[in-house]
Amino acid sequence: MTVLEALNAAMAHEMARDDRVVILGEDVGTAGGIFRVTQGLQQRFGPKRVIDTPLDEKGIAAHAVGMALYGLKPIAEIQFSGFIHDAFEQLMFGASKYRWATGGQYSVPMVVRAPSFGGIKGGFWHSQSPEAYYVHGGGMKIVAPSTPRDAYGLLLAAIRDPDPTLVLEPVPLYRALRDEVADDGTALPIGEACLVREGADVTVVTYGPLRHDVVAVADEMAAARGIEVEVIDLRSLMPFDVDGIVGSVRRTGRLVVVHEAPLSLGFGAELAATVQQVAFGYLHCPIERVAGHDLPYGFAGGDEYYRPNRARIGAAITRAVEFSF
Amino acid sequence: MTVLEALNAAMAHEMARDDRVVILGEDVGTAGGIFRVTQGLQQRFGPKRVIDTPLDEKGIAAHAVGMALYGLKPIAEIQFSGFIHDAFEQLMFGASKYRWATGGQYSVPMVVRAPSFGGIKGGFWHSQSPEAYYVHGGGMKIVAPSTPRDAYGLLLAAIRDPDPTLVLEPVPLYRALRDEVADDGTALPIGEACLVREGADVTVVTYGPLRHDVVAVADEMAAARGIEVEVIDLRSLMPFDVDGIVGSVRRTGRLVVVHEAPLSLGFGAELAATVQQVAFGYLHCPIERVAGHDLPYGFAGGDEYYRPNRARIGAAITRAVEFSF
Amino acid sequence: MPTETPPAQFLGDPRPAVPPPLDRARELGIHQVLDIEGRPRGDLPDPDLPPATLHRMYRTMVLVRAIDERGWRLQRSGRMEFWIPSRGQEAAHVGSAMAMDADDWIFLADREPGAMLLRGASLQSLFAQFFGRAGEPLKGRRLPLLLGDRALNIVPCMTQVGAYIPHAAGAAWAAKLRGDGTRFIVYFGDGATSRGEFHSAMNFAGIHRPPIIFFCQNNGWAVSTPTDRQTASASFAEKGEAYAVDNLRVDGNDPLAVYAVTRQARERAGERGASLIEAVTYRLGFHTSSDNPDLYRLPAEVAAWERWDPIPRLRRYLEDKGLWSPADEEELVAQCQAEIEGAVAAAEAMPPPEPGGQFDDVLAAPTWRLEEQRARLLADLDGGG
Amino acid sequence: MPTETPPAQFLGDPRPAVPPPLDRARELGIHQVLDIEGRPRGDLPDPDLPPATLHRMYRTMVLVRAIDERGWRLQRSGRMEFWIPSRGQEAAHVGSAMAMDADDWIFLADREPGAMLLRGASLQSLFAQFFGRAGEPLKGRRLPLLLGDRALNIVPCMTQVGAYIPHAAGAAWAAKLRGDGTRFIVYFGDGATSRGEFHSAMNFAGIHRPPIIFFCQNNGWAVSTPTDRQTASASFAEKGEAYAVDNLRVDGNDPLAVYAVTRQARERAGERGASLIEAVTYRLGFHTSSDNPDLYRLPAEVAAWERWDPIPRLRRYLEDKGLWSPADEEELVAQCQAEIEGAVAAAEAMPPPEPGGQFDDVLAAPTWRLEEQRARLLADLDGGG
Ligand SMILES: Cc1ncc(C[n+]2csc(CCOP(=O)(O)OP(=O)(O)O)c2C)c(N)n1
Ligand SMILES: Cc1ncc(C[n+]2csc(CCOP(=O)(O)OP(=O)(O)O)c2C)c(N)n1
Ligand SMILES: [Mg+2]
Ligand SMILES: [Mg+2]
Repeated sequence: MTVLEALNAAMAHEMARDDRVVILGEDVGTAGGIFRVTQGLQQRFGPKRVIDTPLDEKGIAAHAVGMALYGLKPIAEIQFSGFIHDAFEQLMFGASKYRWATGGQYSVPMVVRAPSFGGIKGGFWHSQSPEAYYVHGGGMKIVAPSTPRDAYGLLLAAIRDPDPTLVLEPVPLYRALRDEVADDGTALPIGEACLVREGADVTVVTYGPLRHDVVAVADEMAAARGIEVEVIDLRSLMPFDVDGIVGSVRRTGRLVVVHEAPLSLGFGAELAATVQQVAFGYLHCPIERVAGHDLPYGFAGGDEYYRPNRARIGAAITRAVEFSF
Repeated sequence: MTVLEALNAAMAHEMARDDRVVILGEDVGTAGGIFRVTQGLQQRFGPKRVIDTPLDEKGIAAHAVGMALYGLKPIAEIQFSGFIHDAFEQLMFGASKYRWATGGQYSVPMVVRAPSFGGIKGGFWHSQSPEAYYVHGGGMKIVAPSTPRDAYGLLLAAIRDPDPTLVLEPVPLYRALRDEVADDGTALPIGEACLVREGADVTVVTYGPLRHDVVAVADEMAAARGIEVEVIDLRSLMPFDVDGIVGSVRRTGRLVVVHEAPLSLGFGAELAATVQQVAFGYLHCPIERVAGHDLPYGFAGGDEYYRPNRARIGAAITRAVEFSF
Repeated sequence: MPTETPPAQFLGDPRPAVPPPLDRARELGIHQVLDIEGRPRGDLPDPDLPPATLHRMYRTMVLVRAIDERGWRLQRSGRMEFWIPSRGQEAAHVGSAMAMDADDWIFLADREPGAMLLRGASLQSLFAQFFGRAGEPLKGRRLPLLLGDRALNIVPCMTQVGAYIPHAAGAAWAAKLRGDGTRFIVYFGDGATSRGEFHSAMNFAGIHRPPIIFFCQNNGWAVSTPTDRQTASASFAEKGEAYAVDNLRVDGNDPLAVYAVTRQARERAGERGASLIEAVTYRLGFHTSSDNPDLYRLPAEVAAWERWDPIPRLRRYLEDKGLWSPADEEELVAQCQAEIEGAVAAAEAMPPPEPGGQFDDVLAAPTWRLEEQRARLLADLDGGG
Repeated sequence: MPTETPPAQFLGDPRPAVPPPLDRARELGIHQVLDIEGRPRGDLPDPDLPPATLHRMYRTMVLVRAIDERGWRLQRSGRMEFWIPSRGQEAAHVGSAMAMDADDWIFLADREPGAMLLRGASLQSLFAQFFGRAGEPLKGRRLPLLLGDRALNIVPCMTQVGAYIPHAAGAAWAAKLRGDGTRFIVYFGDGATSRGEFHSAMNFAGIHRPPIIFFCQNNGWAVSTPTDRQTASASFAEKGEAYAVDNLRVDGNDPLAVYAVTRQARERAGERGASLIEAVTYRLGFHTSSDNPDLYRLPAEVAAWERWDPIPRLRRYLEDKGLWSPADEEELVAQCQAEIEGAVAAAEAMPPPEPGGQFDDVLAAPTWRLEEQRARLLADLDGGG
């Protein structure tokens, strides 16, 4: 399956199993979504389960909150994560706060699917990585699968989760990869990172489509220079797998974080702040962050020069392994 | 002057000097704002310069963007920073992006005044610290004054700044402090921290009303235990005074960051990530973060147990100075 | 049409008193059962409610008023942090909440304590909420008057004015998709109609027809902002037209009219879907305990509205029907006082929330980080300082 | 009223063809100058524009069509990343943009390249924008067709549909507060009316009356979503009533009607403030180059709308007036082709943006962090692995 097929299969599986699951969003029904992730689902489950909405992201999120309060398990599609911001208050200060604000009485088991990340020459609004905005306030889980298998397992987990979950889908990988995925309804636990590649010299933590670039750089460095890079794909950002990361850093003594979102207060900031504390005595060098810049992702050139490219990833790894006081 | 009087004086000064400055927001006119920060300004400058708006934070922000595009210098008041989230997209992906997205042709010289921080038993929505959400995407400046003098100088600077600026006003200090403030139109440069207290043993970086709690703890620790704490009030969060902080940490070798916003991806994460890199060899202990928790600021008990209290600040400083491998 | 800007001489002064629209109810299309004296002479027929129902309505309104007065004094004397008055709006929310069935869902704003009472909330649990006690349904986490209780199918609002309107509509839509007969009502103010969520909820509702009543209490003000600075449309009800949502205006100080139109909207909700009801009422009290209404409105305006006070109006109706006497009134007042005093004492004595409890209910199961934060807080409070 | 849900047999199939509302223009209150044949037989009087104006209008529409066809082919052949067709909507935007004065401000959506042409933008600068070249006014930072230029008082949209509507209204309000005579027009689609910012802008505009025209191009679809899934109201224009904003519907494929009503709204803007104009038109092309309209609409629907194609309609009007001949047409087409080919060649040869340039214009002066990021990027690209 491709990532796209895996996402579609996960929804179909859960909709068949649990009639509380509904999908809503712009163009998700008749057209099956602009990327076709929901293709065929309205035909199969009917227009009461797969609902085309007005062009109103805030309204989509807010109505999904209400559906979830009543006991449904809505999956809200935001057409591109660049358009999720209108729903920011609804998600971070609505969906994510009901359980706490009602003393645990009401919950909001909704999923937000947000096609994310760059690499499709889509310019700023079609290439965003909004995860950091949804970590800070609490009350929401966040996953970012970057293989078909992870996409299947994590979307299933998100749908079954009793709390609101944001799923950042890797747009540039939708049709780019194929995995064997057993469509057997097995969810992946949220919060577990994936050790993609072992290596003793330096740990690189990443997530989203860049995982594949990081692995390519790691292979290249091993071949060309004998540097062994351990690559961890976080997969879940909230909560994140602190033990997995810290364990690796304690072995390698070096950490590079790679993501597409802007540097300042990007997810790498939290990782660096956490790891420098928990693994203080183990670090042989400062934690390096390779990230998008603190500016928008440009149309012409953004895929090459905004998004961390292999040159930048390689340079940071080199800085880490060659560091000396 | 109190903080409140200083903010009022800064606006009055600049409105008299520059007729492009206008104020808009809920209840800012006739009533002078629910905190009375804009008291008397509508009487003095008329209803075309101080405008009561509908109850619509997104609308307030969005209209201010348009006013600024045309060449005015709007000051938009958000009644409490807990209600700024509806304007998130407008501020972070509208106001903050126009200059870049138009190749530098259009700019948005607007100010958003957001009464912020806890300490007034106001519960979650009246006690928020939204700064982190506005750092990540870029294109916006952020200041957080916590004395009358800083309030005057930084609000003036914000109004004069050619880019959008978010002013986090310290609600619990509005009437709690008095400074001599010369109402002479002198702005404070955005981006300069304030060295509040010198000390050789540990650096504590903070901002907002907690600055005063940190100083109290520092004085106490000096008196009781001879520990000399250097206290830096950031005042500007975007950009922040990296040289001032790093210089201090290089001297003390220890850093504690204190803020009210939630820990995860709070501003302390960026400070820790930056400092561990720039001052790697100088750190004698991990950087400590004392912050709000990753949950809402509660009504009953929030001021004592959500907001970092002196016990928690003191404990973190102690951990830093007593750290050993 | 609003005037473009207020005349200069009133800048910073209270607005000249605006007469209650209820004085011209018929002309303005504001439906009524009762006239100002409580006589059933309005355009709507008397719904002829059974005496027990009328008594329940009246007693609840009187109890709400008594709670409001007691709470205000507790706040003023420093025993309570905050207060949100409901004075003057008793008919609007009691009349409408009574028109809903017992299992229907209610989404509250913050001036509708009567809805909780009608569903059987105890006075002690209300005051425990006002005092922020750990033992109230919301665990002391919300400001006084932001009420709700899952056991009563009442959802507390999320403080951002209007932001929860589509939550109610989404829940109603869900019930419809499930084929349930549950109906919904959501309360909000005139100010809330300016927010985008009002637009979202109305727009979706026109298309998808959830069984919900959008109940707008137009009480003349949003803090210091009068309705003609909130919108230029002649009424809030007519905004429904932009979405093909049924709508009407009702005298919000006429509990029988409110009851009748709400009941009718409820009954049609299965077939017609949503309705927008604008209840024209007035906030006789302060916006909140932090407000100073003298800055923006004149006593004469409030006085004109006192004439329309819903409580004496309904009392006179009951008296005219021979359903109420001065002795009943005396007994009711005494009973309210006694019950309230008992509740205040019991609630005030309840313990406040524990510091560690705040970490509960962030998620169904706490993350490692929340557990770490809880442990750190408790350790620091223990040894710190 | 929309049907509650589409009949089951059409699930996932294209919607049955809906006839153009223009077929019933008079009944639906859609104003026209021209009938379907281009004869001035509508309810509005012929504005009797001078020949030069009419020629400018027609030439611009033809040039827009030619640009659209060329751009589409460039995208399909892989030379351009993306395309947003304007086919079918030439009259709506050219007619309205021409009705504005030269210094008026225009806020664009993404199907109005004619507005740029009317203000004198060169074809080369347009194609440079489509190719994302550094030398175009927006420095290659925006997707093709997200056009704007400060020198022309044209503001490019912010990609989030509808989010910029209140920016335009705020700018207009500012001009009014300053006492300037500048007028404003903002373009958006039917889908954009669902967003909260439409509500915000209309609500503020009803009260504060900025001199602006809210120009809604109702082209029948928002990607795959038809208008009756966008709102239940019978028209988009009538939404203005909820805010006391003047409004009307016009035949968006009738450039003379569009011109006339826009001009009138512009002339009244000083006194009456905002107007909402719904131009009823149709997107004949794909939503964008990434779209597949076969999934959701039938060729018969498009064919019915081709009958209302604004270009032959205006041409017939001109011919009837003796202002246009087949020879003129031939010459114009040839001229458009030649100019476009020259512009394509010149624009394609322009250099793309430099990596370091992206750090400019984030703020008026870059912060230390941006300078650090720029330096790091350039160093890594230089020496990197
Ligand atoms: C989004 C938001 N903005 C501002 C506030 C502060 N505030 C609380 S109540 C209120 C006025 C509400 O007016 P209305 O909707 O008419 O309700 P009323 O208070 O009159 O019952 C305001 C501005 C808020 N709670 N939420
Ligand atoms: C806020 C937002 N949501 C979704 C999108 C993706 N999108 C781009 S155009 C469009 C449809 C717009 O419809 P309409 O407003 O009718 O304009 P049209 O494309 O028909 O000209 C959508 C959903 C977007 N750009 N912005
Ligand atoms: Mg009100
Ligand atoms: Mg459209």
